[in-house]
Amino acid sequence: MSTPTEVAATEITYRDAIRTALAAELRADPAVVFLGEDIGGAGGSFKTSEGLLEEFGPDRVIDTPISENGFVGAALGMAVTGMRPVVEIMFVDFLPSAGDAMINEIPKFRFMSGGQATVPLVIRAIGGATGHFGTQHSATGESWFQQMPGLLVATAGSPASAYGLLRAAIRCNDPVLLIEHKGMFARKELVDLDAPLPEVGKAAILRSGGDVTIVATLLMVERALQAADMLAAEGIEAEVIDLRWVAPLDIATIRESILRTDRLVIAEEQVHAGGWGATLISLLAQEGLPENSIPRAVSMPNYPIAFSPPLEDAAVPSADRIAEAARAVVRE
Amino acid sequence: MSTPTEVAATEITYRDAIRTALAAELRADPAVVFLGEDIGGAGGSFKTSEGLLEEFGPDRVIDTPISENGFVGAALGMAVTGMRPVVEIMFVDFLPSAGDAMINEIPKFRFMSGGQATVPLVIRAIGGATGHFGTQHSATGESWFQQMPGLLVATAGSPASAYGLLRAAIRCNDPVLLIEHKGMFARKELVDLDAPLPEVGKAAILRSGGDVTIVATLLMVERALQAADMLAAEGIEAEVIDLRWVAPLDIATIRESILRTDRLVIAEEQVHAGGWGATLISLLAQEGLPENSIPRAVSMPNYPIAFSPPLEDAAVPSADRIAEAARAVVRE
Amino acid sequence: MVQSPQPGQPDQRAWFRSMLVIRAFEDTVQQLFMQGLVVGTTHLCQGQEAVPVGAIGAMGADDYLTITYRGHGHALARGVDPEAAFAEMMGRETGLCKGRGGSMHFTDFSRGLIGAFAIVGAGLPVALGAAMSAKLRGTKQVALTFFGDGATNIGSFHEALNMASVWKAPVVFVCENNLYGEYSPLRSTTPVDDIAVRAASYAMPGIVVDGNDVQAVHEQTAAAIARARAGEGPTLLECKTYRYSGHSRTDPGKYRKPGELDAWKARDPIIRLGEMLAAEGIMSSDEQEALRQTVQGEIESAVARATAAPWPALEGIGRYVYAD
Amino acid sequence: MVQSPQPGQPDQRAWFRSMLVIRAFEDTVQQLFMQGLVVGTTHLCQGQEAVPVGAIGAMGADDYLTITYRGHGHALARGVDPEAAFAEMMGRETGLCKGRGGSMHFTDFSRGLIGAFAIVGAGLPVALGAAMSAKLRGTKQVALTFFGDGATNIGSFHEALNMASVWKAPVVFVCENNLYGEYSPLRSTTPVDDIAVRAASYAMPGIVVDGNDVQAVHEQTAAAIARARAGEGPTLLECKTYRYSGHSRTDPGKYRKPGELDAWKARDPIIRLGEMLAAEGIMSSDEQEALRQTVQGEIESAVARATAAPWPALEGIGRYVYAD
Ligand SMILES: Cc1ncc(C[n+]2csc(CCOP(=O)(O)OP(=O)(O)O)c2C)c(N)n1
Ligand SMILES: Cc1ncc(C[n+]2csc(CCOP(=O)(O)OP(=O)(O)O)c2C)c(N)n1
Ligand SMILES: [Mg+2]
Ligand SMILES: [Mg+2]
Repeated sequence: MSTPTEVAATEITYRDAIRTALAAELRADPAVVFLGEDIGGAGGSFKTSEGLLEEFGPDRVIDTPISENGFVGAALGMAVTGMRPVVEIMFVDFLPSAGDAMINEIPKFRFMSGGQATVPLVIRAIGGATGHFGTQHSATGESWFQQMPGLLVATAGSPASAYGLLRAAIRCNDPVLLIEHKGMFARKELVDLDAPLPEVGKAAILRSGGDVTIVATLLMVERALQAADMLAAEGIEAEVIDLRWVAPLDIATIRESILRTDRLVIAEEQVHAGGWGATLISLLAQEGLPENSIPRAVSMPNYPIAFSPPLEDAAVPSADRIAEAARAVVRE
Repeated sequence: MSTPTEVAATEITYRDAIRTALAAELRADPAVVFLGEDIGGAGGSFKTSEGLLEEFGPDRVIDTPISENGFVGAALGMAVTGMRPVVEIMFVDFLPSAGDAMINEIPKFRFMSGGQATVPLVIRAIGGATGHFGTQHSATGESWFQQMPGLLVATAGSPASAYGLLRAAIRCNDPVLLIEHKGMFARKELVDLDAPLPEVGKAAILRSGGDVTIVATLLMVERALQAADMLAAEGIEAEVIDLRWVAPLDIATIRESILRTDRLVIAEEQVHAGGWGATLISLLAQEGLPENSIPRAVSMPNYPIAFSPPLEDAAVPSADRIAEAARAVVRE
Repeated sequence: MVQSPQPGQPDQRAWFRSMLVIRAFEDTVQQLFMQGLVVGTTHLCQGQEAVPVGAIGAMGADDYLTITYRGHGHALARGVDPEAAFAEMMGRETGLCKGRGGSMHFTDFSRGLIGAFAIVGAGLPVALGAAMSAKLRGTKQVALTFFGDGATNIGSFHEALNMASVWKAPVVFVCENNLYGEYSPLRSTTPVDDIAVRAASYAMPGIVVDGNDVQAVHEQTAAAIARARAGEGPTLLECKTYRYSGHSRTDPGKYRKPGELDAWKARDPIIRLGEMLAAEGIMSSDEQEALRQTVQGEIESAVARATAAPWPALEGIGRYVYAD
Repeated sequence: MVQSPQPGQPDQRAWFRSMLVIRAFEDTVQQLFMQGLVVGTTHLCQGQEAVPVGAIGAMGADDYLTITYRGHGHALARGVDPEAAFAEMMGRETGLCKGRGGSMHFTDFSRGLIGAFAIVGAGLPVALGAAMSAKLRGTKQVALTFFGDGATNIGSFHEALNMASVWKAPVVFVCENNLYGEYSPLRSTTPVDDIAVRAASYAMPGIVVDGNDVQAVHEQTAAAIARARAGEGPTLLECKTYRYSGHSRTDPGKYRKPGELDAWKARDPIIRLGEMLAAEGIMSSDEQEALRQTVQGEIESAVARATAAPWPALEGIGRYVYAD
């Protein structure tokens, strides 16, 4: 552990943050194994595991056939017999191919057995639009498993977040689905590789402000911060929160923030219906929203993601749209 | 069509309502085919298709192997080449086994092709707790597909609803997932078999009242009506709405109701996070809830469904809990 | 009460006892169901006892297994206490899984029984994972996974066998071909008679064995386990057998061909082993009858204790979802 | 512009032209990608042209096919206009799917091309459904479904082939075994060399064909189609071939064994057919060269028109989700 005076912060990309976290955990614990399609020799479709096969060998970095339900199920078998598997799902959109393992097996396993086993298992899935990958390769899927108690869901909204959340997820004794955003692999920031691991289930306040709370995940975090810059120029101080965990939802942090700001904007790269944004607003509404406070969500429109670049660009919430929503709730 | 004086209403069970609707549509349109596991010779695991093989033969009533993703995908292939397939998924919990077909293929098909095809396809899935079927056989799954624009989702809250919605779904040119509740197969009511088909996307007001709106689906409809009886005895008049369609959500009907009652209770046999109840509350909150109106949801607790009968019974919302929530929102 | 046979050591007396326990257990479940003491659904295995007893008898104490909703027999063959099994089916706190799982989810990590799956095919990848875990940890453990003929048509079967072969995983795939998946005869859903032919797609041995012959099941399983333990990879073992009762509680079994049930009852695995034991002087028919009665008594007393056991407390309803 | 060969009628000149179109198209896509005119991802099929051209040439005008993300060649072989194909890859309103689908979703119902699937294995069940639809409607149509070697390890492959056999569906499963799934060599994910052996699990014929020999592909596909049309059920056809470019735009193909690419280029399907055409006096090498240039010109002008085509209007963004 580094002392405060010798901070080990390095500027790394989101991609490297993931690779570095994987390497650190593979090094730290022989029970950790990593499996997925083309992760070994090829270093991963998005090059998030380059060099891992070379360092850890084929017993720890395992290439799989195209058998999502099979290898996610196999990871469950590993997790309950003493290993800590990390599985890569190349695109979030392939999670439904592992639907049974993700929905019926992994989240319910410990419960059904009456607590006989824990399931220390991480599923890393790469999602998100803006890459023009088309209708079947662009989902964030961040809210698909909200109705499956037992499964934790995290989202990596920055390089530091990716690094910390992945390490925390691997050390967690419950199954964690970690969503990474493929539009962010080249993002860079200073990351303290020796910082204490982030707390499971805790949102992060990235910017403080008293006028409006903006809650975001993944790429929307960056856009929310951009919106906050625009708003600041107009005299509106936005508090920007990276939700980080879709399950469990850190309602306490959000509640505390809107008690101060009275205003809530959700920025989400997903359809609003059935998403964490709707859940958050509903939970807060059931507690009683601040008087005259009307929350607002900036979401994906209610249709599939188109390939065509201008259509895709128009569908994904922009910093402008987020700022506009913030202005509207402040004005109300 | 019967004239008003000769109403063809017959008392039938929920199970018979489904069978009768299937038979009617198989009879009406040669393009309709029905496929699923053990639906033919065995008449369905829940006997919802008894006699259909005998009447329509093995070309129209097709037993499938245990291959959920395969036969749901095959139904898609049928739907885009001139047939109107109806697929039975024996337990809602097997929908994840067909995850890819349900999430990536069926809802997006028309869109990805730029509108070249329509997808007239019905997936009937049998769900719901109270039968002590255990953790992997008790989900309602009614909200699992809210984030998949393109797919309509209906829920059958009574025999009449089951009959009407199934027929309407089969005649709809978009894919429809229809959820039936296995705890209701023996329920009986008068059903007018010749009534006009219910409108796609339209909720049904089952009981009018000015004090509180209760929105429910499936088994919760019955329990909401029981709660309304209890409340009436106390002088509280509840309006009970069977939501019927989770997608699209009939926000107009609900909005109109709470403008009159000022109070909203959701009764749902599902975890609240990620469900239609949360979506509904969020959408209404974004429009501005009536002053001092705090909505409340009565939902499944945040853990998997246990087999043990007392644990299962305690988890599924009861009429008492619904009534209690209604009292609370009226009091506030 | 039930002693699990020594690994690898054929112990015909123990097999006989184990099969009697399973038969008595399943017959009793059927009655309890009629009486409303067991609720929900159950899937019984009378007639198939030789498969769990023969195969599981060949396992080592540390080996793993996964089973299905039709798994009471396997759990008992592995040494699970019938009282804990009954209590689980009745949803009691003293049940194997504290009543949370029920009939379809008998799980006992203390015996390597790492899961019972109610989703067809779901146990195969999990067993593969356990086998790979053993291989990676270098423990020489082997995993067995039991499933039906119908399960060989779902994608997970294919994915698991393929990966197991590529990885040379120490896993044995035990298919209990009882000729039906629910109410559908094998050939209405499967274009081959012998499931074992499917092994060729995965370049692994596929072996057909008489699933009503406990000795044969034992020998073939022992051989497959030995191969797996030696690092030679997986085997697909198809045990031909038959279930006497319907698919689940509500099924009268009308889809059966006339005479089929009787023909299979004539090959009953318990009677066959009993005749052999008597003929070879290992256990007389009087001894067998006495044992049957002892077992029956044990089962009855297990039921009585399970029936008297407490329900889970409502306060505990949210437990076991997340690690403590 | 491209004429689809007459069904069942081997037309070697048309095959040659069609292969040239595909090659020129794919080479151009690669360039456009470098120039940023095509964005997202693409999966090219240079080297594999004989499979789509030979197989699709054996189809009738009303027959169905499903393809994959690596499906440009199949769409062109089926007669799709290169301009509409380019426009689709550029996301233009004039694209085959109005720009909504992109490179991975070439779909053309007017030609029976009922879907291109970006999820591995997803097209097989859909083609099976179309085949069953034809069978139930009594139309005598057949469905072809194209997929890769890697796709044979996912559950949908298994489920689709099994059902197709049980139902005797008029479907032909065409596996393009190009030895790699993305960056993984076949044998690192699949324990057999010949995918065709997997047909035995489904009691259907499994046939290996030289996928770089357009004539051979054509003949075997024609035979499989004839069997399907005659009600004799499905066939698994394995075409051995090789892709010259990487898996997708970003892949330099470093995983290849040294010399492998060159060895396959020596068996190039276009060169082979060209040599045969010249040798048999059907088309001289001068004629071939002239044709190549004509085709190149056509492709260039198609690109020019596609590049000039309008983007979809933002007002239309919500269209085509629900039936009108
Ligand atoms: C994915 C899935 N589909 C369907 C079912 C319903 N179901 C339960 S058992 C069964 C038949 C299984 O047959 P088989 O594998 O032969 O096992 P058996 O019951 O004969 O032991 C079916 C269809 C299920 N549990 N899971
Ligand atoms: C279910 C699923 N898993 C993974 C992928 C990512 N992926 C796209 S193509 C591919 C390789 C497919 O190999 P193969 O079937 O041999 O076809 P080829 O690309 O060689 O034509 C993979 C793994 C996917 N699209 N779908
Ligand atoms: Mg069976
Ligand atoms: Mg390939």
